[in-house]
Amino acid sequence: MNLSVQIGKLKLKNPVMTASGTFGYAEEYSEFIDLNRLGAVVVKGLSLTPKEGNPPPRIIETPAGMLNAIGLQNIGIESFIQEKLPFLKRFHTPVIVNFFGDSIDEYAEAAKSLSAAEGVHGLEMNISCPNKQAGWRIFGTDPKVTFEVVSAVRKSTNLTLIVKLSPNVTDIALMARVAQDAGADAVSLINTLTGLAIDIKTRRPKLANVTGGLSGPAVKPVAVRMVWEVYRSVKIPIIGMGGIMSSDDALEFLLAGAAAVAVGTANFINPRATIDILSGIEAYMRDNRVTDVKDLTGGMI
Amino acid sequence: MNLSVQIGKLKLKNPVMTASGTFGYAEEYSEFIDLNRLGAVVVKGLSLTPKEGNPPPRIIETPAGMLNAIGLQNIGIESFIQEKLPFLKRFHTPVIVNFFGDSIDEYAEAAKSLSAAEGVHGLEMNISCPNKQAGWRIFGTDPKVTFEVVSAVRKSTNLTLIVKLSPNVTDIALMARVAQDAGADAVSLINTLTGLAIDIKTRRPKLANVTGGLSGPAVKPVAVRMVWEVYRSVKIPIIGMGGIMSSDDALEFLLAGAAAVAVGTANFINPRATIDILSGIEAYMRDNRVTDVKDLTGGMI
Amino acid sequence: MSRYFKAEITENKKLNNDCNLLTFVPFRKPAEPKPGQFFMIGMEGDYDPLLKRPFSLFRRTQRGFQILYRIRGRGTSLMRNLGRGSVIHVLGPLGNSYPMPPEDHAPVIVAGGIGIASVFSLAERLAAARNKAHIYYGARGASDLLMVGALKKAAKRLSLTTDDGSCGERGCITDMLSVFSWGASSERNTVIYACGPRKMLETVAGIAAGRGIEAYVSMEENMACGIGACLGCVVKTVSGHKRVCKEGPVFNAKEIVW
Amino acid sequence: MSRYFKAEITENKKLNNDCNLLTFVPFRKPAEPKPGQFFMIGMEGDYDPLLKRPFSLFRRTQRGFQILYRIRGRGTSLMRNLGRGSVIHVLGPLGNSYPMPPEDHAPVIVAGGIGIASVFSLAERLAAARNKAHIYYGARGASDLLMVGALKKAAKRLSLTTDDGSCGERGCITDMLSVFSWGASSERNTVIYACGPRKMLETVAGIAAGRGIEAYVSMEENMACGIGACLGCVVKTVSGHKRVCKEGPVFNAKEIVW
Ligand SMILES: Cc1cc2nc3c(=O)[nH]c(=O)nc-3n(C[C@H](O)[C@H](O)[C@H](O)COP(=O)(O)OP(=O)(O)OC[C@H]3O[C@@H](n4cnc5c(N)ncnc54)[C@H](O)[C@@H]3O)c2cc1C
Ligand SMILES: Cc1cc2nc3c(=O)[nH]c(=O)nc-3n(C[C@H](O)[C@H](O)[C@H](O)COP(=O)(O)OP(=O)(O)OC[C@H]3O[C@@H](n4cnc5c(N)ncnc54)[C@H](O)[C@@H]3O)c2cc1C
Ligand SMILES: Cc1cc2nc3c(=O)[nH]c(=O)nc-3n(C[C@H](O)[C@H](O)[C@H](O)COP(=O)(O)O)c2cc1C
Ligand SMILES: Cc1cc2nc3c(=O)[nH]c(=O)nc-3n(C[C@H](O)[C@H](O)[C@H](O)COP(=O)(O)O)c2cc1C
Ligand code: FES
Ligand code: FES
Repeated sequence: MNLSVQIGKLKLKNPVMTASGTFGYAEEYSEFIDLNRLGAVVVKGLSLTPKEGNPPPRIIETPAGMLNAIGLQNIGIESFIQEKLPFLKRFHTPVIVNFFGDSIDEYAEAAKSLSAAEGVHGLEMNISCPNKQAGWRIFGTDPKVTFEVVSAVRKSTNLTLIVKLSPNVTDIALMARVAQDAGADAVSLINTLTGLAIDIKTRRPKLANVTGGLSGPAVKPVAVRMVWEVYRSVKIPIIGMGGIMSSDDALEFLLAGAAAVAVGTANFINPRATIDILSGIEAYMRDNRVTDVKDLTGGMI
Repeated sequence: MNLSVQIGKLKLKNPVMTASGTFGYAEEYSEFIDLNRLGAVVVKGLSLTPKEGNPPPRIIETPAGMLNAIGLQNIGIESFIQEKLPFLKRFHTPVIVNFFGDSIDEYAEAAKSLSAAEGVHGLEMNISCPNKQAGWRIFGTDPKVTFEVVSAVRKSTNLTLIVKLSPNVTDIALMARVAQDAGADAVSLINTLTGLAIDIKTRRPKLANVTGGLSGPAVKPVAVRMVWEVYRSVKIPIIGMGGIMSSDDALEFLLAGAAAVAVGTANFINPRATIDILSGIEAYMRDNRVTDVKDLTGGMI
Repeated sequence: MSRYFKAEITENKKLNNDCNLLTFVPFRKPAEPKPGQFFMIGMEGDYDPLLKRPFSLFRRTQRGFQILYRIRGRGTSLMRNLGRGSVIHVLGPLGNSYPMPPEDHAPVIVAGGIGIASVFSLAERLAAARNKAHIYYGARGASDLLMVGALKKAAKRLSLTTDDGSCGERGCITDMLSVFSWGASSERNTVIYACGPRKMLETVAGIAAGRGIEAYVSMEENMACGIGACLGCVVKTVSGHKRVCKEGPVFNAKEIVW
Repeated sequence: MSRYFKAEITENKKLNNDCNLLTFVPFRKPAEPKPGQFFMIGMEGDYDPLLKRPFSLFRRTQRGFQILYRIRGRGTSLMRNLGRGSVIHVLGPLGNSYPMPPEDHAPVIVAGGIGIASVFSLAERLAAARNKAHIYYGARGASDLLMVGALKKAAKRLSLTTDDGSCGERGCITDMLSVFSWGASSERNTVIYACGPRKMLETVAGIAAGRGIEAYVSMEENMACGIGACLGCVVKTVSGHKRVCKEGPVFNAKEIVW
């Protein structure tokens, strides 16, 4: 049974990755699962300088989902390389670093400094955080700006480059094509849907940041649809995510066109979710005599 | 306590309406609730000629939501006027007819023939059904086309005109402004989010139509956010909907900026949902000494 | 006499590995159901699962109703855990019902698997009307044949099949139906009632059509409202899409476009 | 010794109108918890409610753990219905714990409302270490004062207040704390431990700062992961955002930016 998949230059031993921001720097989960079993680890989004993030409350539950407005709090690329990367190097699982900038130059510079670090195997550029201001969001919603920023990053790195797409757009297939044309090796989707929850007693938004990003099972049908739309319009591999709680969910994404999947919110509900999902995919392949997981990608009939 | 709200020329006795397509032609629910108590009844989407709709399966449950691909099956405007409207005329609740066309001319003609019918008090034009082909969807996703079709309908009717917006867009506030500029008296949002669910056993989409529209509690945070975005950029009233199950949910929409709310999927779970929600709003107003429901609109602080 | 009511579960009995018999008593007087009608049942809890689930009337009891259900997915798995005293939300009875046969017509009932849930009350009603049916009932194995004792009592004759031959004849219930000879004269005076997998219903429809017999089939489709409002549950018929929850669930087999 | 385990509920006892005491026994050996630590608890069922809920260790029992919880919203309302034998999913013990006072220091515990759940095991631990605390405990009314008997035993002295004066003094527990005089010399040798509403903690922090007393407060924030991964549960401290689930829930009161 062949579970390995190719994402750009990276050969993953299996298609199960973690979703950025939901798995910390992996250390937090090493007590619950064997990190060596993961296809790849994607760490919390980093920027050149550390960020304080948004004030609390930052998360609130919604029906079958949650809103978060962490605001990309992070320790900065340098601290990451010094304090977190050494731990990750102890495992033979590829490390993909999610990152962002506040300008095209910052994006490019961040990519450059991460590429110089030994132990970083791939980059995922986040152009789709719903918790940034409207001005920032054009990185992920205006095709022209997307093309520019991805092109700039492409020139700054030789590592596998994944572009993480926003679902808050009219035409996600177009955004994926733009990323592909600008040199992305893969696209990942979906990031969170922008949402708002209001406390009717206080009449204040439940999140200090007012809006937040919706994730979890609630968004799965939207995410699967978008993967399917993107699959039919790009050639590069797709990393599918959004509400994957079980191997059945993961298989849906593969059938819709994903080459690999990322598990996010599910880690909070079950810290062993990634491994359980991997086992479930294996069981499905055995039961259905699928010998290569790649044969599932886009297998919807 | 004043519960009445003004939508265009229509004065509704309270802000609780039904969402098109979830309440049939109201007759189906008359056994469970007193239709006279509703702010307005919005009936299933109609077109000039009857439509067969999509083949089954047409609905499938998702976490805290459902996908539907009814495909706008309807009996046509003429049959509606002859067979369904007489029943609705027995009540003193305004009847708002949801309608669509397959071309700008059809939209305009449908609006004209509905406006001629005695007992139709308002029109809601559906430019946002996710179950139509990509070509059709530009009515609700391309601002230029939206402007054209709304303008054409505006010229064909003197009735209160509500434009129902699609959430599957990058900038819903822009779409609302376009509708306003083209002469809409109000906007209603959100219609369903496009989604896909795949049966991993058969590898076939769970809906015969492949994709469907996501509704129910799962989408509420997205809907509330969109109402809030639209509220800050148009002057015309907003009818908010998307996952309203309880009066708490309805109040969230009002606080976010809705002048009235529509109850959709909740009717399926509780056929008395509309009335329960109305009672809950009244209780909230009493408890919080709100004397006019209009004071809640946009009341988020 | 409301068709929307809360009810208390008085029993949730395991019949075999994947089927339970649920008895519930409404908090207030419900409408009287007819054989072939169904209920939409919802559980307390939050919004997942969201929709109510349709289940046929299995039997009227003194104070309440019974449904016979097979554990299939999320809803029925949770339903299995409901204990005595749990409260459910019920819409119904809904839909049309099996038309009773003319007095001089011999009823034949065909049930596949959990399809027995829908035709059981018809069998008892026919027995009460002194026009017992010949019942054909097929299931996967012996343990999947439910309520055989009660059926024997209600039937003029009971023919059983199982996929594995562990009880009754081995094979499909429709195989048995197709080889059975009612004799030319009685065929015209036979009415078939069938509930089961779609494939089975299609075969029954074919057999009935071939012999010129009237057949009624109970159809299934995913449902949201259960009362004709959402247009979610349609089946294709010779006269267009029809709603299983309103024009059905019982259709004349000739009407269905298979 | 895993920090993620399933457990069986052996008791879910109603203490008053809105508080229950839940006892659960892990299926396999869990790690030993310390006073101030908490568990994330999830129920079986589908995806709504989705997230686990944080609850403080109330007490270690022979075979399992107890939590004392107040029914607040969707999760705790469903939790209230869990019967003996129900299975829950537990992550924990999590977070840091109350630092034990130096032997020559007198511990003072301040609990507001359900905050008693977190400090109760500290009180018992202190009693076992022969350094009983003076416990200040305030609640809305007499029926909201929980476990008073056991507290009396564990405390050097127990001071109670209620909002309505139905038991103990009328008023806020912090009013009582602020007027109490430890005497200048003992103040330096006092450590305060507090859990309760944020407003109360802020007041305690103010009193402690004013008198130069060390105070530890247990903070609450909405949580998703409970293990430091999501950065969802931060509070603002003098040295930036810190995670309640990891660097907390117990913080030195001086650290918090109120
Ligand atoms: C009129 C009618 C009468 C029925 N009577 C019975 C009965 O007496 N006993 C019995 O065991 N079953 C009966 N069924 C089938 C029963 O409704 C489904 O097995 C049940 O809804 C499955 O729910 P689930 O949550 O376990 O499955 P899931 O797969 O989790 O359900 C997901 C969604 O699909 C729908 N769904 C799945 N399968 C079916 C199906 N076959 N028919 C309709 N909707 C479905 C569910 O209602 C739900 O909305 C009947 C169906 C209909 C339409
Ligand atoms: C470290 C810690 C220890 C706690 N210990 C206890 C305890 O021993 N006993 C007790 O009764 N309560 C305790 N709480 C509070 C308890 O977690 C909440 O009351 C509970 O989560 C409410 O859940 P709900 O589903 O009933 O409410 P809902 O309002 O439906 O919850 C919605 C969401 O908000 C979160 N939430 C709501 N209120 C709080 C809160 N005050 N703190 C954290 N998250 C919240 C929930 O976890 C959930 O994600 C503790 C909280 C924390 C952070
Ligand atoms: C708490 C939280 C923090 C997140 N942080 C990031 C981030 O830093 N960078 C990023 O690209 N995506 C981030 N995401 C988005 C997830 O990686 C993922 O795209 C999204 O949650 C959908 O997947 P899920 O439904 O499985 O969680 C975050 C999501 C959550 C819930
Ligand atoms: C079964 C079904 C049919 C619908 N049909 C229509 C329709 O004909 N016209 C329309 O504008 N919206 C239609 N809608 C969308 C609803 O009116 C509403 O916008 C949407 O369901 C969100 O609200 P809810 O979450 O409360 O259901 C339909 C929705 C459902 C679930
Ligand atoms: S289930 Fe809604 S029309 Fe039949
Ligand atoms: S709850 Fe996730 S970091 Fe604390």
